[in-house]
Amino acid sequence: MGEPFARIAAACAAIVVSVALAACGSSSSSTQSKTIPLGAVFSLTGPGGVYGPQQKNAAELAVEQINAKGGVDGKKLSITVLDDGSDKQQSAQVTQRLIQQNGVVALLGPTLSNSAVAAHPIADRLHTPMLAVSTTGLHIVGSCPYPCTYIFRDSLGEASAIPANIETYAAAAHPKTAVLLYPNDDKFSVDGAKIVEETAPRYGIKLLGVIQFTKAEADLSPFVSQAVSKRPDVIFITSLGAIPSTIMIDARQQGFKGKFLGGNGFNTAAVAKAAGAAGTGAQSASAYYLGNTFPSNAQFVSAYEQRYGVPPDQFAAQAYSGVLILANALERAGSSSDLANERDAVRAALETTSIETPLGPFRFTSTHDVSQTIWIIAENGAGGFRLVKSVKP
Amino acid sequence: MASPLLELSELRQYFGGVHALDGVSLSIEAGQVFGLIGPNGAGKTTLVNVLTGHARGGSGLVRIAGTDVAGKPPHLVASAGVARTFQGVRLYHELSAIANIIAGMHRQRMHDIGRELFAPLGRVRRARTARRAQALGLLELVGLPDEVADRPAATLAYGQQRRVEIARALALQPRLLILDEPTAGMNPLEKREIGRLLSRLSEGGLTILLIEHDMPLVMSVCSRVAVLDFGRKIADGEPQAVARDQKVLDAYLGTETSCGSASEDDTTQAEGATSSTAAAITTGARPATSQTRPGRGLRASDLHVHYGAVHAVRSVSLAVEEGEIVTLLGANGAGKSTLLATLSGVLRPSSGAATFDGLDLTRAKPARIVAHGIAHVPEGRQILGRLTVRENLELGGYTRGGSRRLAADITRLEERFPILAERRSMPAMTLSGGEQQVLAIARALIARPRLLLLDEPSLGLAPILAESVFGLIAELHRSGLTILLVEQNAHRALSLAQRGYVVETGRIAFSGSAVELQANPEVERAYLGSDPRL
Amino acid sequence: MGFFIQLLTDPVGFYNAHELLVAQCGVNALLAISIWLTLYAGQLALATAGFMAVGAYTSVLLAIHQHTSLVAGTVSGCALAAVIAALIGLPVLRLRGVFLAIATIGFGEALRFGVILNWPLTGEGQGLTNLGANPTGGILPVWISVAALAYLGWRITRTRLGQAWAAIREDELAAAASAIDVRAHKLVAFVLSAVIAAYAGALDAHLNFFVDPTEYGFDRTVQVLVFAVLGGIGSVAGPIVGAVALTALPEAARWASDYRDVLYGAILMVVVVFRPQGLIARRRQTRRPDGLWPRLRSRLGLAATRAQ
Amino acid sequence: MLTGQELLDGIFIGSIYALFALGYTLVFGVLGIINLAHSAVFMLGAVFAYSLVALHGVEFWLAAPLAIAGAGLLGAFIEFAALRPLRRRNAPPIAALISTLGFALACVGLIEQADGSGPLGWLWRDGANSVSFPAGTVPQTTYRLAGLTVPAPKLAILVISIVLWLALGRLVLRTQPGRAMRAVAENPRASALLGIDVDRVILLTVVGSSALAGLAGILFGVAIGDVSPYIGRDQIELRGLAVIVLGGMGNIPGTILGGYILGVIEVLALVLFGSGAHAGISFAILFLVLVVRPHGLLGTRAVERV
Repeated sequence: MGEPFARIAAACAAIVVSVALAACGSSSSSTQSKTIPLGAVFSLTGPGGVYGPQQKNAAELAVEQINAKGGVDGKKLSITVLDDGSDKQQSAQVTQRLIQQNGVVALLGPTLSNSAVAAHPIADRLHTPMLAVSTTGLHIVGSCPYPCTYIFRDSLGEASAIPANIETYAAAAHPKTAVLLYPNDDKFSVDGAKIVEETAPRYGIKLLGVIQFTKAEADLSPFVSQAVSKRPDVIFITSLGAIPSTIMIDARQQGFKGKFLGGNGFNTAAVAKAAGAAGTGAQSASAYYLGNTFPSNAQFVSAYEQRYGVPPDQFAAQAYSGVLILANALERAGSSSDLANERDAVRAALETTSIETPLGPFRFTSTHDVSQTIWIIAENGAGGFRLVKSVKP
Repeated sequence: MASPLLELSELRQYFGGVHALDGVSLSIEAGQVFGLIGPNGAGKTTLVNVLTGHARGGSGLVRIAGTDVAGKPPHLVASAGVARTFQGVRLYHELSAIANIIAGMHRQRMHDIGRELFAPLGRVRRARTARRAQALGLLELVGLPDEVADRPAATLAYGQQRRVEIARALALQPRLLILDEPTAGMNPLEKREIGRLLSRLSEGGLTILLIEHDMPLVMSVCSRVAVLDFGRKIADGEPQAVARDQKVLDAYLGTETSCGSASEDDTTQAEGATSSTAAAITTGARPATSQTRPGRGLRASDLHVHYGAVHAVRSVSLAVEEGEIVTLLGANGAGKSTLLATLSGVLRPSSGAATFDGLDLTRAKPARIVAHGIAHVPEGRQILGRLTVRENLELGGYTRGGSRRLAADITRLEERFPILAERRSMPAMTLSGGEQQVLAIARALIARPRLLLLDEPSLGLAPILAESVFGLIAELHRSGLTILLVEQNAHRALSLAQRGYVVETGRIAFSGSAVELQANPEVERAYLGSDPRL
Repeated sequence: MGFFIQLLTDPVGFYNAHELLVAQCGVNALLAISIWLTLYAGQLALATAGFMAVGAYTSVLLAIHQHTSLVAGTVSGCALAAVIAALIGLPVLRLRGVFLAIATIGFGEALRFGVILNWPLTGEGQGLTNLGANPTGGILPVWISVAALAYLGWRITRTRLGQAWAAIREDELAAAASAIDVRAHKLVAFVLSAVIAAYAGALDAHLNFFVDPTEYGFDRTVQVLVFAVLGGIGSVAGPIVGAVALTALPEAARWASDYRDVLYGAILMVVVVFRPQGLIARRRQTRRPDGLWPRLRSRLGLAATRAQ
Repeated sequence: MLTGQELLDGIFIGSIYALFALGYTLVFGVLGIINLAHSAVFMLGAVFAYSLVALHGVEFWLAAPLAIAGAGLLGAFIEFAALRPLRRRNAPPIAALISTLGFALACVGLIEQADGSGPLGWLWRDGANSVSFPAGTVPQTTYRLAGLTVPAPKLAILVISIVLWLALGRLVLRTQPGRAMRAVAENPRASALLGIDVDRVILLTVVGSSALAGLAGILFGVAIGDVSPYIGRDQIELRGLAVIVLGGMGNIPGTILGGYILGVIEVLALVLFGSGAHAGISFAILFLVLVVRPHGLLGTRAVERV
């Protein structure tokens, strides 16, 4: 064995040179003074890739539209969207890079709650406003374990969505019993579950059982059959990805006749599509309803469909609204020669936001959380949703 | 007199009901070179494993200088000063020769990891150079040049690996050195070097337990010899006395007359052998004859074989006529096995030509070559131990496809070698060394070869087994089979062969008729040495 | 402006923009060293993530409930890891190759699914919030540790202990015949490796405000294993280089945009095929072997050693 | 302690594990390496079948064999790109672990990015999303006998796993190709000298193993109603590994048995210890089994000749 240190150096050099050639191809993100640089941290690869792409599309669409209308007091917006690979470390890293290197005035993202708790502290520490557009977990804004005065959120937290959903259904059908199914190795799902466990009893719904499993379960049938065997009126599913649809299909197969209630995890076309007929009536509270006809939404939907050929979903709408909210704040903050001041000004301006978005009339609460109309929607069994009820804030 | 250095009493070891060791007692005095001989499967290696703690579950007493180490784990036995080598060499392949030896110094090295870790580099470096010097000394002692010191063990020639292993054992600074067939696969010259090494060591006061099949060596270096058979000690005493003991002659040594004739277990193969039965199992219809028919045999001209840096075979040209039996002699690592591997298509030559009966051996895949009538019985037999005996035979006919004639041939071979029928459905690894060699040859015959490449068929076999195998070879040849024989027992090989080649560092050094070669003083001096068995 | 261009032309700007990445490289280097230790002693032990969790949770829990200092928390985390490693090491280290790998994975996952996700104290699936975290404060301690461990790792391979490990890796029976206590030496390697993993876990936990159970799964261990193997396990330099290179790769490969994962996978394949012994491999390991046996093996194409 | 239904569920899951693990164990048995690309082939098998059925309107009964063939081709690619080069360089077995993992990562990454716009639009359009086969792809009838719910697809999986077990067992033990496989597994050098084309045997092994992975993936997709880039990696890989080790590496009956046992253990843990801890318990049991039987349930210690 020779001198490892010498070898480390040598090898590092070798790697640098080799990949540097590759890296030369990398896209330049230097920003000219007459544009206002914005940044976004979305999950375009990894499991979060279920949401990230729509967010990216919508955000870029919003920027184009604003620039087409002449930008923000004469200056064009530019947005740099970086992928965090659904990984919390990367999420924090790219946040830091966007702030320090691209000198962005404000940020959107990240896509996932797990990443947010890593990325947000960085943004706050560097005094840069960061607007969460899809994270619905607890402690994202308001009572964060870290200073989060620069953190805002325009996505509907499970803490408000799930209760609203339960309340609506309780009022309509007076269910007596329920079973809760969730993977216990996923923060999003556990957060949701805790909320259900708190809320359900308040509406006279008795939890006959809480059944946990892991995200890595090959077959959920045993868990579903345990749930079904308890003959509940309602099955709560606080989870996302493939799990809700798989459970729905399985439960119906095993003869479950009751209702599926859930959280934000239901609110993608993908879930509705995968569940198909089995998912008919599965009900959740959403920050967004595609069918709304008020102008701010109608224009957004038509523009989005025209541009990308598919209807936008909740995540697209929230990202799109996020850009509108930032642009509006920038406008009111007015421009400043000094980036730090500009960021502070934007932060201040955000607190007094009040605009029309595809989500409906929008303003922030004192804790920087969303205050908007909640749309209770149910799967229509054909890969889409129908509006059940709208709940004013 | 003081208590013996090593005392074994009533050593027993059972493997699945079989008495591998059935109450063996030995005692070795300090300074002795103690020879342990006996047929393959007699329990010699098992005895060593029990005493060094490598085999668990044995019973009996093992005393080293009075202290009982029976049932102790190997490292404690070693700490008590017992060093050993292994029958199949067990070096640390990725490590250099020198690193192998230094790793062997574990016992004598400073135990304070803290001081080793934080000592100033200067002192550490001095300690390392000291160790290295010591290791180089051991390399020199076992007769290896410094050049090999920094080569990975795996890249050393077989004979060199054995020497490195001995050096590693000596690095333990043992009181008792156990060598398990140290000269297996070595030619007479190398054997004599090992012999000298052993005497030098014992002059240095080291006690040695030597397991060996080479009787001349045992006779020349051992001051006392014990013989095992079927897990029992059948003789123990002065070498000369033991060598004359009738039981030993029957069970192990055999006599000149016993060559290829009947005796217990393994040797039964040779019983009642007649050319016609042999003919039936080898080349079927062809009438048995030992006349050579020129023209249709093996031709190799100007063969070169490289791997990376090493130029293993240099411009070798040889010919084996149909019906001939030709032997390849030469030191370890001279390139003999490499040459055979090239002829059977497993290795590709970098240049040169080789043909057999019209087939270009430098291009054809091994499968094609086997199908064309060349069967290769590799060094160390290479039977498939986890497969049954029967399956080994069936795979011998792989290139023939599953024909009914294949089954017929197997039956014929089983009649010819009853042991194969008896053990038909047992894993081949349960066979003894001699039986494995028979299986290896039988397996090759299933392919209905016209040319048989035999690589050291007597390797690791007790003299009497070796004889019976040589008898079988002679018989196969009589039945009309062409044979290219690589063999370390040069005298025996030349007594079988019609012609021979002597290979030296990849080149053909001498060639000629067996008689010429034996007469050639050059060859005699360089490769044969004097062998009392002729 | 490319990642490396900046690294070379504007190190300060690079550092400001990639502070966290640098810290992460360090943490991963520590983990790689931890798994390298067991590999060097010939054990495919995959409990790294498990012991990482032990260190992380212990230190954070102590910080939350006992308000202990980071140092005290880290030390106790390492101590606990050492105890656990010693306990499971005794029975498990009899296992070889894949069997050892799976048993140790079983331990790690049992710890995660059985204990961490079901014990209110450990915050179950929600994890723990660690108010005392300092995302950017870790770099110095982390990299000083890396340097120290690299030095020790390099020194230890030349000690009696290290050379005994190498011997055991190559052939346990032969090692025992050289008076090497195989079990004891394997256990020492296993425990040390666990302690380093716990140490890295504790440091890492204090770079994040959330201790997130999903961080300590099977795939984390595999990732660390890849660092070590790709870097080369011949010397301590390998795992460090492997960890740094592969941690930086996603950032360096931004140009591949959404196909970074594909590129990552492709690079693994290519590097391993062209440097089977790792980026940092001793010459003689990569040289074509010239013994008849190894040659035949390489010609016939089967690796010598088999996990049995 | 287990109701019939629960036992049945366990056996169903077990047979999925077993199907996946069969191919895994074949490659290990012959090559002595863990092929981490296996999970990717499993996933791609499901994806191929889905794309043929859902995107190209092929009848399932035709799509399935095509997808299996596709998986086999992937196996050939793995052998040529990730395994053979390493053998040629005499690389340690662990190197193959990395190269096959690389292949798996690349595959998952590619499918994940195929959102219909890219070059892979013909194969996959749902990116990281999970989809299920269109209703009516296969008869989804659910038999109810003796109070047990038996979905047809799962029954099929159970039957197929048993059939394959018998068939493969026979192939490996009784046929000449099977003997050749075992010969190569034990001693490639001797095998070559017997005229066995080592490379060809290995190629066939990897291709066959991959075809099995593909089959397992398709059945999983149909029975579980979940096809996504992650089904191999997240849902099956670790358990598949556990199963082949439980069964004693390279041991076919052991693998099937190991599959059933793990499946039943999981359900048992679920029933006895509640849903929260069941995963932890089953891993703990796996750990203990190995401590007690270091070479798996049906595994036999490879005799070490000293």
